[in-house]
Amino acid sequence: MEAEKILEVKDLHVAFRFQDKYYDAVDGVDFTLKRNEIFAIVGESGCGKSTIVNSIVGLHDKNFTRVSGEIIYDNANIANYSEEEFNKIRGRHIGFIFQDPLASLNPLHKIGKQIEEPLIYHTDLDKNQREERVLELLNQVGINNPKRVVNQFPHELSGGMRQRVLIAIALSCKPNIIIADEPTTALDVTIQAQILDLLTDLQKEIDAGIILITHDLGVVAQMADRVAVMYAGQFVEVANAEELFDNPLHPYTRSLLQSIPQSDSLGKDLHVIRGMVPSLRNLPRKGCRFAPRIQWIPESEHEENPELREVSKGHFVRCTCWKNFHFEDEGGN
Amino acid sequence: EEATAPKGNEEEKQEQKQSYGKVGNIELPYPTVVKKDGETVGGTLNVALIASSPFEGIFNTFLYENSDDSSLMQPMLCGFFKSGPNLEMKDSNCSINFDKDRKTVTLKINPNLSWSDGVPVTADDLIFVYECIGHKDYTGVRYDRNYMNVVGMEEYHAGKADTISGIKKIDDKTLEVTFKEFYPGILWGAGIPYNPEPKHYLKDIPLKEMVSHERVRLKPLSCGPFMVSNIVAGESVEYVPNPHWCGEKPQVDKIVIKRTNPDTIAEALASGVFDVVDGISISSYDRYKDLKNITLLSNVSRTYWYIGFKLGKWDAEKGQVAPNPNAKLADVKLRQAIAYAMNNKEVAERFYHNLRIPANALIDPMHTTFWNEKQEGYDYNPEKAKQILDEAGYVDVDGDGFREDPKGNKLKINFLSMAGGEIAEPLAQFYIQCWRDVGLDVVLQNGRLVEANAFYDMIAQDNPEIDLYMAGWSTGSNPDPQGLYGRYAQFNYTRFASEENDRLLAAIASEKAFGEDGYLDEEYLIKAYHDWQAYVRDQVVVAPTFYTISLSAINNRVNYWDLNVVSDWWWEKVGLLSDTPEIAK
Amino acid sequence: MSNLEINKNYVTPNIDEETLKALSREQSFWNVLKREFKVDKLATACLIILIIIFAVLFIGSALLDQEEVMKIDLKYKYEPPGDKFILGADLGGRSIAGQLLIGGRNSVLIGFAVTILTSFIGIVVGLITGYYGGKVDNIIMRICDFISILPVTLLIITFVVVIPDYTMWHFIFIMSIFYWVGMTRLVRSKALSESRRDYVNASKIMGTSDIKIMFGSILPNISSIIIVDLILEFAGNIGIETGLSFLGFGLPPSTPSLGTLVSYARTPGAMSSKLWLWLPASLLILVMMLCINYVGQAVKRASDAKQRLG
Amino acid sequence: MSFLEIKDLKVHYPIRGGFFHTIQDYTYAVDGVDLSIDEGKTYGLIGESGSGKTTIGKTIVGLEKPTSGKILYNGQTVNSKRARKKLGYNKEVQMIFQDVFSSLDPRKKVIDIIAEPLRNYENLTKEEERKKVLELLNIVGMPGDSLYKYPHEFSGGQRQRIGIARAIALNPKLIVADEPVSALDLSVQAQVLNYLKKIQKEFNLSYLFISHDLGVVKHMCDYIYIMHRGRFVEAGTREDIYNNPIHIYTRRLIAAIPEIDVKNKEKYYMIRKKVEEEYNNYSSLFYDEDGKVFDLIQISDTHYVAIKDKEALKNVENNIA
Amino acid sequence: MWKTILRRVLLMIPQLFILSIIVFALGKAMPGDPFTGLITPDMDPAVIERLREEAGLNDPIPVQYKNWIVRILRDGDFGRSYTYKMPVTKLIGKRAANTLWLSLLTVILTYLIAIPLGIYAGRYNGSKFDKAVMVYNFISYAIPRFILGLLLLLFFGYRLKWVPTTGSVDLGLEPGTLDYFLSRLHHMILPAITSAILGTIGIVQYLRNEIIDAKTQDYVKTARSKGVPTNKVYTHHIFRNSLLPIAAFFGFTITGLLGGSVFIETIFTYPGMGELFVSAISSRDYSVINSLVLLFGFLTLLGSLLSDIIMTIVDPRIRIE
Ligand SMILES: Nc1ncnc2c1ncn2[C@@H]1O[C@H](COP(=O)(O)OP(=O)(O)OP(=O)(O)O)[C@@H](O)[C@H]1O
Ligand SMILES: Nc1ncnc2c1ncn2[C@@H]1O[C@H](COP(=O)(O)OP(=O)(O)OP(=O)(O)O)[C@@H](O)[C@H]1O
Ligand SMILES: [Mg+2]
Ligand SMILES: [Mg+2]
Ligand code: NI
Repeated sequence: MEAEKILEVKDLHVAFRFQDKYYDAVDGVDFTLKRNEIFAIVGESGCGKSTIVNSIVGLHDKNFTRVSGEIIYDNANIANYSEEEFNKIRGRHIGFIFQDPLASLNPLHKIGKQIEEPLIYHTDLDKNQREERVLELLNQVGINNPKRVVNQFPHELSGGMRQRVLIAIALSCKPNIIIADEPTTALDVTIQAQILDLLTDLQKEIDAGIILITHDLGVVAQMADRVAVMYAGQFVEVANAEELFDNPLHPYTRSLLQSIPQSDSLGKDLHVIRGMVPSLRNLPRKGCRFAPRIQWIPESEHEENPELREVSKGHFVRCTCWKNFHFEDEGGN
Repeated sequence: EEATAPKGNEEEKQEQKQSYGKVGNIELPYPTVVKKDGETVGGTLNVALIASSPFEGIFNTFLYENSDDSSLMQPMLCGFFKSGPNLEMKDSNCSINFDKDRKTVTLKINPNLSWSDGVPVTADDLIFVYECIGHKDYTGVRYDRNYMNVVGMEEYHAGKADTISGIKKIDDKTLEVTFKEFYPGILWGAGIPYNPEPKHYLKDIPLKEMVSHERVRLKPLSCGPFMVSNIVAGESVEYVPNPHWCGEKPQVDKIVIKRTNPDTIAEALASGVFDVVDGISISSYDRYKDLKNITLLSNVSRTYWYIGFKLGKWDAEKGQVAPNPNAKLADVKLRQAIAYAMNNKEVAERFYHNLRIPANALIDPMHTTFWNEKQEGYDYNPEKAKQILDEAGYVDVDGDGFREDPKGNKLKINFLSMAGGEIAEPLAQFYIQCWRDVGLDVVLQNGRLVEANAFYDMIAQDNPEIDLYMAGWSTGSNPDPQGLYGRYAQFNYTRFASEENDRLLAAIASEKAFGEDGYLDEEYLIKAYHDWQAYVRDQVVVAPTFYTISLSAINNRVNYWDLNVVSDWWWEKVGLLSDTPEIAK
Repeated sequence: MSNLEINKNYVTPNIDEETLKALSREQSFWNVLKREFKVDKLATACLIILIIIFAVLFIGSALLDQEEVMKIDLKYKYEPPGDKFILGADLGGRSIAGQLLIGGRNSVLIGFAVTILTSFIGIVVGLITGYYGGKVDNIIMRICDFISILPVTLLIITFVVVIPDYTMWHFIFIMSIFYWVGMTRLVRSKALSESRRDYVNASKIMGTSDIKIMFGSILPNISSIIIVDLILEFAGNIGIETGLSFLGFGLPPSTPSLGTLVSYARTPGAMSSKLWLWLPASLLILVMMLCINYVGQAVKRASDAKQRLG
Repeated sequence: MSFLEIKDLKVHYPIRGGFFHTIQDYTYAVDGVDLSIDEGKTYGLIGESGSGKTTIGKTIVGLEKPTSGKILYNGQTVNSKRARKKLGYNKEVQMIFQDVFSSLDPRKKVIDIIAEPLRNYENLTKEEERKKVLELLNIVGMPGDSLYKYPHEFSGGQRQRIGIARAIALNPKLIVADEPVSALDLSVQAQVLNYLKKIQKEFNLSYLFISHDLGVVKHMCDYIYIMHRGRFVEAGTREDIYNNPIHIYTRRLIAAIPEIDVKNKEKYYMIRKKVEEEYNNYSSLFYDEDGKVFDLIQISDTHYVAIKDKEALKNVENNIA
Repeated sequence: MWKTILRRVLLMIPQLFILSIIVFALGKAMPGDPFTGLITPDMDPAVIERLREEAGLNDPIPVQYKNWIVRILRDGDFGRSYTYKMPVTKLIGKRAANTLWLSLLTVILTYLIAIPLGIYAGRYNGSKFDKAVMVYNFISYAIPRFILGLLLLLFFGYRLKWVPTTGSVDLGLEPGTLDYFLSRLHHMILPAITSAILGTIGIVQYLRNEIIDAKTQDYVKTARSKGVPTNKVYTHHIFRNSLLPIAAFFGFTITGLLGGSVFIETIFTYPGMGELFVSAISSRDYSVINSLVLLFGFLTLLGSLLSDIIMTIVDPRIRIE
């Protein structure tokens, strides 16, 4: 049975203003999110992952950002909603989990109050009910003594606890969509594992779709149903997780996988992607954006205007260069 | 009523002359009196007290020290004595009799005079004043040589006697005071309390606590036309008519005296905030002089300004001045030249709107008879100054534009001047320029004006740097210059002394000042004063610069105000012609 | 392992010295600053105005004979602006314009000297306490606390009274004694956080001396904040003696200053009818402050990459 | 041959509080560890955040004072600044910092940054100095025109390489690398790791490699120390640790590694849950009542584990492994 | 917490002690004494001498100091004012009350003006309003206090007669009554506004910057992502956090006002401490000067303590144990 689509992003462009010009940080992104699905976006730092999700909930500063394209939620295009309109969706239908749990909690408010806040604006619960719900949420995210924690301040909690609190906030109104922007980058591995497991458990409970952003391919492998690999503002490959890891096609995906230290790489040099990620203002706007980093592949192998194409069911790749891609040291064929 | 003292013919004449605006040869710019006919309406008289800090509010005539407090007490005083033309004591609510031979003074209090609580004023109230001043716990400033001059005072002070033997109560209203020495100062009230204090009201308060007691600070009794009804400490005082006042019924319902800041006084006058501003400051003159809603009154004051020369030191051991014949300015010619070089007229005109008058002598014009108005002063004459210097050998030998002393040494003269007010600095600079114009190298000591305390400290300590200084004296009612120029006077800051000076001063203080009637012998004193004035003029002990004219501003609705020393005016006569003050357009 | 061996394996690449220099200049503070001014027209205008003001003040006052300007001429008492005096004359008939030039220069000098002195003390002391922290910090901060409870007005007034030959330089000196604390606090707090940064640790590991670290590494890194503060403080210090002049304890009268001129406003009536006495000086202060401030803002932006416009 | 030995090192930080910042308590950041370092080897130091890894590193290079314990360099103590100076210790032991960006003075050009140690220890002329810096840049694979750029003009990986160039400028024997790649992206991480390895081979360097990424540590290190709560819980060769982890904390760490193996997702999930359970059940064998880690017990030539006693070890081996 | 406050208070003692020595010595270093002002031709120099002797001014300075300090410590007697002829405590008490009331009103007005201005300027930074606020800020920064005071006084006091021009209260009102209170308020309002206008400068600027800063903080993003209405984001999350440093400066603001009170009090002939201080200096009223300095010092110390306490109350991150 085909799961219900809960979010559809079509040809999304997000541009930031520098001086008087706008530069696209996200350049034509399409994807859909289904109920109960974990959709992961991976890519190097600065490729535009956060920019995408921020535009879904309208967190960009309107004075410096231009969002175009469609973001369809609940049959409406929310891409250019006003702050007030977004406020009706945010927190209630879409929950957001940030990367840095300390900076993301207001240092002056008690934990309980911070979790309660979305309930005030999005539900009809009275004070007592809200308090109950807060405790319930804290229980859900695995905090042992919620009664105490509600009266504590963020700085009194450990990193893992704070991240749990953020999750509780995101889940408070049982949203349809949870956006987790690198939820575990600031944590160490054991805590990371706990948090990710928790997230999966909770998702199942409330039937939400998750957009998970990370740059850790291991995390993706363990969590995601579908994965988009992003490079320089564009998706370069989208596929089911299994498919992607079994049969990575795009040179960028393959290079990334190659550079992970693994048992069989012991004693050998790790694979390195040559060159650098271009900065936003120096992005080549035409042609294959990854081409400069695989210069040994002749230019003719790339498309002039590369597009995302479905190569097998549910597996999309941008540009044609993947067809003839080989690693530099493997020699051409 | 018969409350006011009788007046002589002579005084009446004097008064007339003054009201036409002339004192000696000084033309007063404004009348001394405003007197209008018309129905008065009661109302509140608003009086300004110009003071840069809150007043102390000691309503007691032997404890107060500050002139603000003295102003505040005026409406409460009964005019116990009046002043003669030379500010000597004259009968009023208390008559006074001097007996040179018995060395006594007899005081007789108006039998109708009573305190605002209805208790009559008696001789005891005067004795009370003596006993307080002489008490060993007394920390005020009035226990001085004049009071010690009362027979038995020192014994009483030392605790050797329970009463002061020289004070005798003749009857309830009459008191006789015997003095050890009977000098002319007594005519001006030396050793005589100017006012009684209510013994019945204050006697139970230990003297030490009296000054801070509420009966002194907040609820004083009055024997004058008005009494205090409300006080906001340091800020304002409200007075209402004293029901037991023996004189005329006061015309206003209320008087309010409020402390105010000199900076905005012109605006205050223009807006009618105050009906009366006494001693209004000259710096706003431009701003208020043309106001149509006020009348300006003027009179000379007891102040004179001068340039002093440091001619010696104070010898503390001997308690006398020690002139230094080698002082930089010891040469009288040099001093004359300095005096001639000063363009006082221009200063008076430009800085002071002619509200200061170039001075010619060391007696202030308020003591009109003693002041020698005809004496020639050192009028501005730079040529003469140069000539005198040339003659005395002060010539420029090294060509730097400044004169050297007769021996050819550099002559650099330090000039010390006091800070205060915006005129002080340009004034000092102006004088320096004047002196430099005649070739004298005068510089401002320390390169700046000196704050008042430091100034007096330096002068009193005979700071060796000082050659010249600018200062002023506000003389007492007694014009006797002994305390300022005598050999044994600490306040003789120039440290000038000579036998001739001693002799002339002694003549002023001599018993001969008492005339046949036991009262002052005007003719004798005039001569003595004129002689001394001439001598110090010739010696240029100091170079007098200005006399001062004081101004008062009176709102047009006030019917009667009088600045004359000898006058009939008192607070009960002040009335208001309308309910609201006149306001400038 | 010797250096020789390295040479064998790695050939020094040839690079053009000039391009490198050019590269390095590109990012220098001054270049960024220049760009910042290019973008911010207001700041540029302010800078130009400031330069003009300073030039006029310094050149003008150098051409003037102070003695001549300060000469009393009673004929011209309170002469309104006109032919004789462009900006009118004061009580002593002295040209306001002349005093404005000399006074402006003095005030700028005072502001400058006080700023420099206080900053110098503040920077040295602040760096030391911030860098070493611990006991040193504790002691110095207690001293700073103590200085800040001193009644500065009283002490200054007392000094003014006590010092016999009181000049502008005394004034500068006295002010500096009290005002270095602020700068010390600022530098200390910055140095404190800066010396915890790893580049300082790195320098320590590499055996760089403390002094070198303090002045060679930490100081340049906090310099932009210091410069901004300096500029703003300078603006504040220009009018530093106005208050004291008001109380009568400002500079000696032979040293005209903006403070003295502004205090003329207190002359009764000057406020409304003798505007020429105090208004030019007040305006000069205002304009200088505004300009310095805008320039300061530009500098601030240049020093903080996040706020840069250009 | 160990040239550096650390004996029973303890570093306690005072916790200050209140107005006067008086000492209220201590953080036992490092609480008794022994460590020895041989030439040309890489030592991994893994543990959760806050377990004291950085503190050990900093103490070794002399940035922190040991509360007690000794650091011996060729048999001589180098606890004091003076001793370090005398032995030229600072030249021999260098550090690469966790936060790359903050370890480079933002106001200095690359040439000044890399030349700093040279200026302190070697008297080179300007010309020589530049040549040397260029060589160093070359070693870490940076273009020559980096010389006059500022740190912020480089990417994270490049910055880290500048840090490495600076660290090797004086030909040290040991480099303490404090999480040198954890702030970097995958591809950049690979780059840096490659350089570290290459340089090690060429200069016969030793590394003390601090990280919490077990994959990276596995790739880099010969010998691994697992740290928890300021103490070592397990130490051994790479094989010991990965193939035969004994301590429950080590096991937990390993279980938490997200493997790139989508098909067995569920299996890993189950393992994690199981290890978690174990951790809770057996913690009394590995931690005393106060939660303190026991002393290390040798269980093979190279393998040490912190456990209550031999008996407990047997118990564990039977039940878990 | 009480303990630390107590300790802080105790620490004030040595500070105030040193301050007392300094101020005493300085007072004595000033030329002249309280009786210099009595010099008039009518005055008997012997009387002045007697007064000096009685006041102990002829004793050696250390002895005078000792006597003074002993009297304070033993009897709590701060001496008598020479000018006002009353115990200093009583004199200062009255004046201090005036100044404190004025300061309080000033503070309230300052915050009433500054907070909305700062908040709106910060919230809509770059807008016309923001620019207007900046200009207002600069102008009030450049205008000396006394000019502004005089202008307001002339206009509202004399021209419009809305407010009294002198003093602190009308005559004949019973303290404690509503009329009395209103009259005080009426007298204070203009001086307070003057002070407040000048006092807002720093706060507006600071608040504006804080708000601009806070707007970009992560926790604000979190709040927005929760769907908190924009106004609530400002009131609940931004303002409170931005007000923090201002609250922390509250203590200093008060002491700053006390220090600046002299100008305002002089212009408005408002009898307060600042004015008393200056007149005490010019009349060399030693006991008043000394006591006032100690009081100022004490209040400053108290202010900074207050700041710290407020800080700990409003900011949970700082704890006093
Ligand atoms: N507010 C902004 N203004 C200007 N440029 C921005 C802004 N936010 C992001 N960018 C730029 O847009 C690009 C994409 O940024 P984004 O934060 O989406 O990357 P990311 O993939 O989330 O990276 P990371 O993994 O570091 O979070 C980057 O080049 C970044 O510099
Ligand atoms: N300067 C310091 N003062 C006080 N405590 C400190 C200091 N430095 C570190 N600590 C504390 O010591 C403990 C160990 O810190 P350390 O930085 O060594 O941990 P780490 O293992 O390197 O952690 P991470 O993985 O987060 O870098 C921590 O609890 C930390 O809070
Ligand atoms: Mg991101
Ligand atoms: Mg660390
Ligand atoms: Ni391609």
